[in-house]
Amino acid sequence: MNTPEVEIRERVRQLLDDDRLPGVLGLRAEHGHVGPHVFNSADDLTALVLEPRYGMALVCQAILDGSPKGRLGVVARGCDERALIEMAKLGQVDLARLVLIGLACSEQQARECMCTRPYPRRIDVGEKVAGVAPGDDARVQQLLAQDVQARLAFWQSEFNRCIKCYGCRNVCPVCICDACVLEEMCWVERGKIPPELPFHLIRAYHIADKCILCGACESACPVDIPLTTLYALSQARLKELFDYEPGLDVTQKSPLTTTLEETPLHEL
Amino acid sequence: MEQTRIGVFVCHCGSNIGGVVDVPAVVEYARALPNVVYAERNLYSCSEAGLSSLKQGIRAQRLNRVIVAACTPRTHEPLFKNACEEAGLNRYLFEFVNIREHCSWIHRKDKEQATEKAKRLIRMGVAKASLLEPQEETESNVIPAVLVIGGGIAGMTAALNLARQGFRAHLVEKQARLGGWLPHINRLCPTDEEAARLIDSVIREAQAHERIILHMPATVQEVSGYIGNFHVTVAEKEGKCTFDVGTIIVATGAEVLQPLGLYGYGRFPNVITQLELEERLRPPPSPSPVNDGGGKRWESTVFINCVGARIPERPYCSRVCCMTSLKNAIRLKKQNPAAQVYVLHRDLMTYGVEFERYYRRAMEAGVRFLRYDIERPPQVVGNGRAEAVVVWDTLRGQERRLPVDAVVLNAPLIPASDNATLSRLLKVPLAESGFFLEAHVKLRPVEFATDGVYVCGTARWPADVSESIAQAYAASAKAAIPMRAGAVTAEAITAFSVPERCMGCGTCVVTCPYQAIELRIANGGHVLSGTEGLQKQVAWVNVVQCKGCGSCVAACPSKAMQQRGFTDQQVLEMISVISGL
Amino acid sequence: MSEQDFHPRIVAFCCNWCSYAGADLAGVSRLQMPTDFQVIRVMCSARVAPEWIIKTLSAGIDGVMVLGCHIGDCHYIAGNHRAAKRFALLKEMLGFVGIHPDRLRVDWVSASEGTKFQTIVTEFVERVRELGPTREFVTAHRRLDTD
Amino acid sequence: MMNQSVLVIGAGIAGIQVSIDLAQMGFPVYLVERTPSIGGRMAQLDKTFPTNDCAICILAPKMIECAGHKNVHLLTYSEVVGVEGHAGDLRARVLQKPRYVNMERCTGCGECAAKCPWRVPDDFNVGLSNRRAIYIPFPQAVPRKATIDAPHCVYLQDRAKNRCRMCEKVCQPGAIDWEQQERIVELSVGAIVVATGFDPYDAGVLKEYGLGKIANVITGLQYERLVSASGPTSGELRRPSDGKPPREVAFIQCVGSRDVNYNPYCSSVCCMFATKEAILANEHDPQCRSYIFYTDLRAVGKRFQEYIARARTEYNVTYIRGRPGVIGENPQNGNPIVRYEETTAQQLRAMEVGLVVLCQALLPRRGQQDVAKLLGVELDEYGFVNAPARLRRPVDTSVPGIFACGYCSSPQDIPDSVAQASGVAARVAEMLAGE
Repeated sequence: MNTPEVEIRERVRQLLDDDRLPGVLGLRAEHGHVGPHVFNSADDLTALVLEPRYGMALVCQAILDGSPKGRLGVVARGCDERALIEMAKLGQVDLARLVLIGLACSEQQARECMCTRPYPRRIDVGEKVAGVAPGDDARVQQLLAQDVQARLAFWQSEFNRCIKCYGCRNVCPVCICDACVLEEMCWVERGKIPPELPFHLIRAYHIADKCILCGACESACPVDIPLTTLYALSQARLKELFDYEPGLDVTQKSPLTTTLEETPLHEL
Repeated sequence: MEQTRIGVFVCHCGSNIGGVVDVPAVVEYARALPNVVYAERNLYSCSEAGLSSLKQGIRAQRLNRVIVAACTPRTHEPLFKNACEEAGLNRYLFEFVNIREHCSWIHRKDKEQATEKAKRLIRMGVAKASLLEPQEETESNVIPAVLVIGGGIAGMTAALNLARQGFRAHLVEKQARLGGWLPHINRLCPTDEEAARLIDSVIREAQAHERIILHMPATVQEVSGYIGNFHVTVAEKEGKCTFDVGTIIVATGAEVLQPLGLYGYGRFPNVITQLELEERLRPPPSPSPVNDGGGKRWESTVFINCVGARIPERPYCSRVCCMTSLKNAIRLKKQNPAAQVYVLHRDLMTYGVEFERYYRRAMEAGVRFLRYDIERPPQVVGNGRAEAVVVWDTLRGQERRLPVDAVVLNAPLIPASDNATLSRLLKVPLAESGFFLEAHVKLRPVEFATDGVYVCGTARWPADVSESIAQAYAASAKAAIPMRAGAVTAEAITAFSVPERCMGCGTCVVTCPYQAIELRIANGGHVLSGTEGLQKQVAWVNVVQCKGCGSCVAACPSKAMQQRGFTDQQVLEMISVISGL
Repeated sequence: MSEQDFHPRIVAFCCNWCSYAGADLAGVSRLQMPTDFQVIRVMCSARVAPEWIIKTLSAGIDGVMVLGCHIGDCHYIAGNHRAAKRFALLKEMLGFVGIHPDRLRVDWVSASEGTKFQTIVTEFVERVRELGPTREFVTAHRRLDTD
Repeated sequence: MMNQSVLVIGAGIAGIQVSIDLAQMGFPVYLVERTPSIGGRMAQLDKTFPTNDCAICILAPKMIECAGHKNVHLLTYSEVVGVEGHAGDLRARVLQKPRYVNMERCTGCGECAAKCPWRVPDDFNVGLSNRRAIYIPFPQAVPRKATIDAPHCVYLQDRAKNRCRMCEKVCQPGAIDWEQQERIVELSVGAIVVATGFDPYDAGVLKEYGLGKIANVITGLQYERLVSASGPTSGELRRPSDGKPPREVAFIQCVGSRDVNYNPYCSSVCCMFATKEAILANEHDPQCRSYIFYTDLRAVGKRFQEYIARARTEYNVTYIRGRPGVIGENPQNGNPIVRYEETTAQQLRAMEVGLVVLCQALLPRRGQQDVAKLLGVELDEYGFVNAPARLRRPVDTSVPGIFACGYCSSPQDIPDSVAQASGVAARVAEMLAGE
């Protein structure tokens, strides 16, 4: 049996040669470095790799924005696809211009990421393995078992390491604003490190109905604040309150924008 | 920039405020607040004396923001805003602080704390007032023309009424003739007048009126714009026709359920619908008295009510059918007094004076009534043709077998099949039932939430002729209001977007209950990184449609959306006053 | 500081059409209640940005109320539906980071419910007194900053 | 040229709506209301069917809008006493009753009413509580001004004795004006609108139901006040005899209506308001059961059938087809006992309940005959305004230039009244356009 790499390479070749797609976005290993690359038919596809995991959605957006028309293929994991769907809902990418090569993550990868859905809707390569429900996050459970005082102490000690580098925001595929309230004096005091609670809470609320739990924020955080723990809680609640999950269907509206008739609110 | 000069006027309201709150102390406090250049107290700020003192203060102190600390804005705000305007100050530079209902009246026992609270409230008011900006109420013109969709009795009534008031009325009817259902009806309940006479005279009036433009057969294909300025495209036989109107009235009517498969309809030739009976009863050349076409007089007729209505898949009552049964049952009795005429019904909906009187007339005429239960519905039995109706009589507690020459099925009005299309075109909602959904069931029965679009007649809900006409007039009145004024103005508490901040995510568009926001490619909008000439869309608020709820503002993640008079800055400033104390 | 000496700082966002009118009615009816709250009028409970709540509580205000029209009564068709949903989610998030969810109260008060306004305010002030000042967590946060 | 002003008689929801519409269309409107405040019957209701919207919440903004419109001239505490002329050129005489309160000075603070020692059964609360001789009829009244009820004021009864005058002493703005006199206002208008509304029928006439004899038998309108947050019990459903919340409530439909001995017609709204009241009973106390005794369950409006279905499944409401013959009382606990035939089971039964609500017939307002005589408009045999061309011109009366809307023209619910009222506005505009 072929390795996933080999299978993906074959699929990319098909798209480039048979379907005459001008380019396919994937990861390329070059001189020991791995980074995103748009492969075209002239490229050596053996350089195409799948590891380490790399968020493709923002790269996709940048490429699409850079050329006014034309289609693009992309090797997309579950989180990439969900990110793209959310971005499409928010008018940031045009899904019609993308051809997704669905890559399912392995069990081990899913565990590492605490991923809720380690597979895209259509799997081209790999096998579907079960994800972790957002509420099952061990840290979420542990915190919920504590009282509010203890939770406050925990988050204060975490947030107090924050150096306000905005890394979490910058890598987030669903944080779409150019003008960010976290840089506004009236919402977050300037020149103050660590920033006060609104910095983290406003961001958490802004992505609460969009976060696809890709974990990019936490990976980017230089001081290891467990941001996905905070966001996993809001995803768990979003599911319980509205029976809604971001990133699944581009036609679904966020429950926070609809009436109670359109999306009911379930009591907890 | 002009220096901010705030004046604070604190009202005693006799002893209502003054008896609890230490007003002189509050005035002293207010005088020392940032940007406050003047403070005074009045026995009654709303009295002539109080108002002239306010105006005097504005002029003499060159105030450019005014605060009145008194009672509730819900009743008195217009009064003070008008006074500001009379003194030459933009009315949106006024801020009301409620220290009566929200302070002195509810804290009568603790004068000291009440005084402190009054100070806090005024300080919050001052904080907000410092950030107030003058606003212009936007006015937009209204084209003095209406589009009426539907040429039935409701549509024609509306078009005629508005034409007579001096407006041009475009009447669009999809069929090749006017009149809707009425030309198919024999006589009308409860007056028994001939439907044809009524509808014919209205059709003649509509055709003759110089300000009514008939589009027929024609359908509305495209509508854009908003109250005052709708652009309409109508598809006619000879191609397309476009015109502009200020208002739109939906009078597209309803359809009647075809009861196929119910009670032997379609199986027995002598099981007919009410509408088919109407056709037979209609004068001439319809055969009279009613017979089955073979010449045999109907000696025994059974009407069945609620055919396909008030059942789980169609739970509503169609309001007008009971009366139709009564009317035609009486008619049959008149034509043949010896005939047996039964009406099988559930609840008999003869509401009001006239219909209840009609019900009694039917009983006097010898029409028999039998109450059936939906759990044990009537059975139409026969062989080749209906021979009898077998039914459980709930009031007698026994089964009856009624021999029949004919069975007449009374089926409900159902929503017109093209409602969904029209709903999309006009961006107005349909209710679950499929009829159009008005802005408020109780107090705005003929308006849509979207300004400038109205609904009447059976498009909204089953209604009889006089109800449809009354509603048509009502819709006309609503349409006439902006058209007579020639312009619409919106209170300047509307939302607005700051294009430089907007990412065009559309959250506001989905959230807005009035479809007042759209995404537009706008100059000065957010330009995509790395591209030239390509622009993303940004939110644009149509202030004429915006009602100022602020739902979009709260939903906007970049705070590109703001609300006049309720900006984030203003509210955060008020909050910081309390937190800083 | 004992519970009795503690005068909490509370903000009540009231919508113009129902809850503000209900508060007015409480006044007209001379229903007495604690002085520890300030009403901020907005046109609709849907205008209350969740970020305001976050800001308010982080700024050391001890409790926030958002009062709107009853579901079905909204002057703006369904603004309060949005408010109900936004704050249901926000409450969960507040609790999770250690701000007691009871510090945010969302409720519906009609123009005829002066008594309900009084009851809600009285209960809420009492509850916030029990919870104590938020100042403590705000200053605790700041203290670490200056250490 | 026809006179472009309009006189509207009656300031309930129909009169308010037609006034707002006409005013917004640009016509000067004189709105004459017999009582001290506009608002009419709707102001007395707690909730409205089928959405359970709070009545005053949706009505009060309309009242304020109406009173505040620059084209509307309110004449409250006033009655039309004379009309002459013809369509387009009508002259009306309006009698303004003295309030003994200077409207400019009164701030509506209510101190006078708080101190007035004289108690009078409160019409607004349908006699369930007392108001004072000087009063503001309800908290949201428009205009929010005090009125002295002269027949109940001890000073005005016998000025020579110079008793009380408490209101004058406590009124800080000095608004009490004992010298006020009746005033006649002459109006010239082009059209007149009648919107005088309804009065509930005196259900005491039906002796068998015991209204006035059995404490826990009340009327529908009283029930509205009992469950209203601004009512005499602050919205707690407590029965009159002992103040306890009832566990079972029976609603009797068609009390004095659909009955040739009393009023043969159907009042149109009772099936629905009883359903609403039964739902409210359950909302007040989830244990509470309601029984609605009906003849035909007339639910013909938008979402009405669904409302009834919800009442059945979610709010413990049982519908019983039958008209009770007699209501007795259990002397031990004051419980009414309803005796009835359950017609669908052909059985005679008795049911003991905590409270009985009589949904009595609704009649044209008392005084409608006089108004009709002044205007020369025909009434039908029950006193509703006759519409001779009822199908083609449903809001026209027998007199050109005079129109009618709302309950005074036929039994109807609020949306129908509102639609008719707006319809009248269009008809008036059409007529005054002179085409």
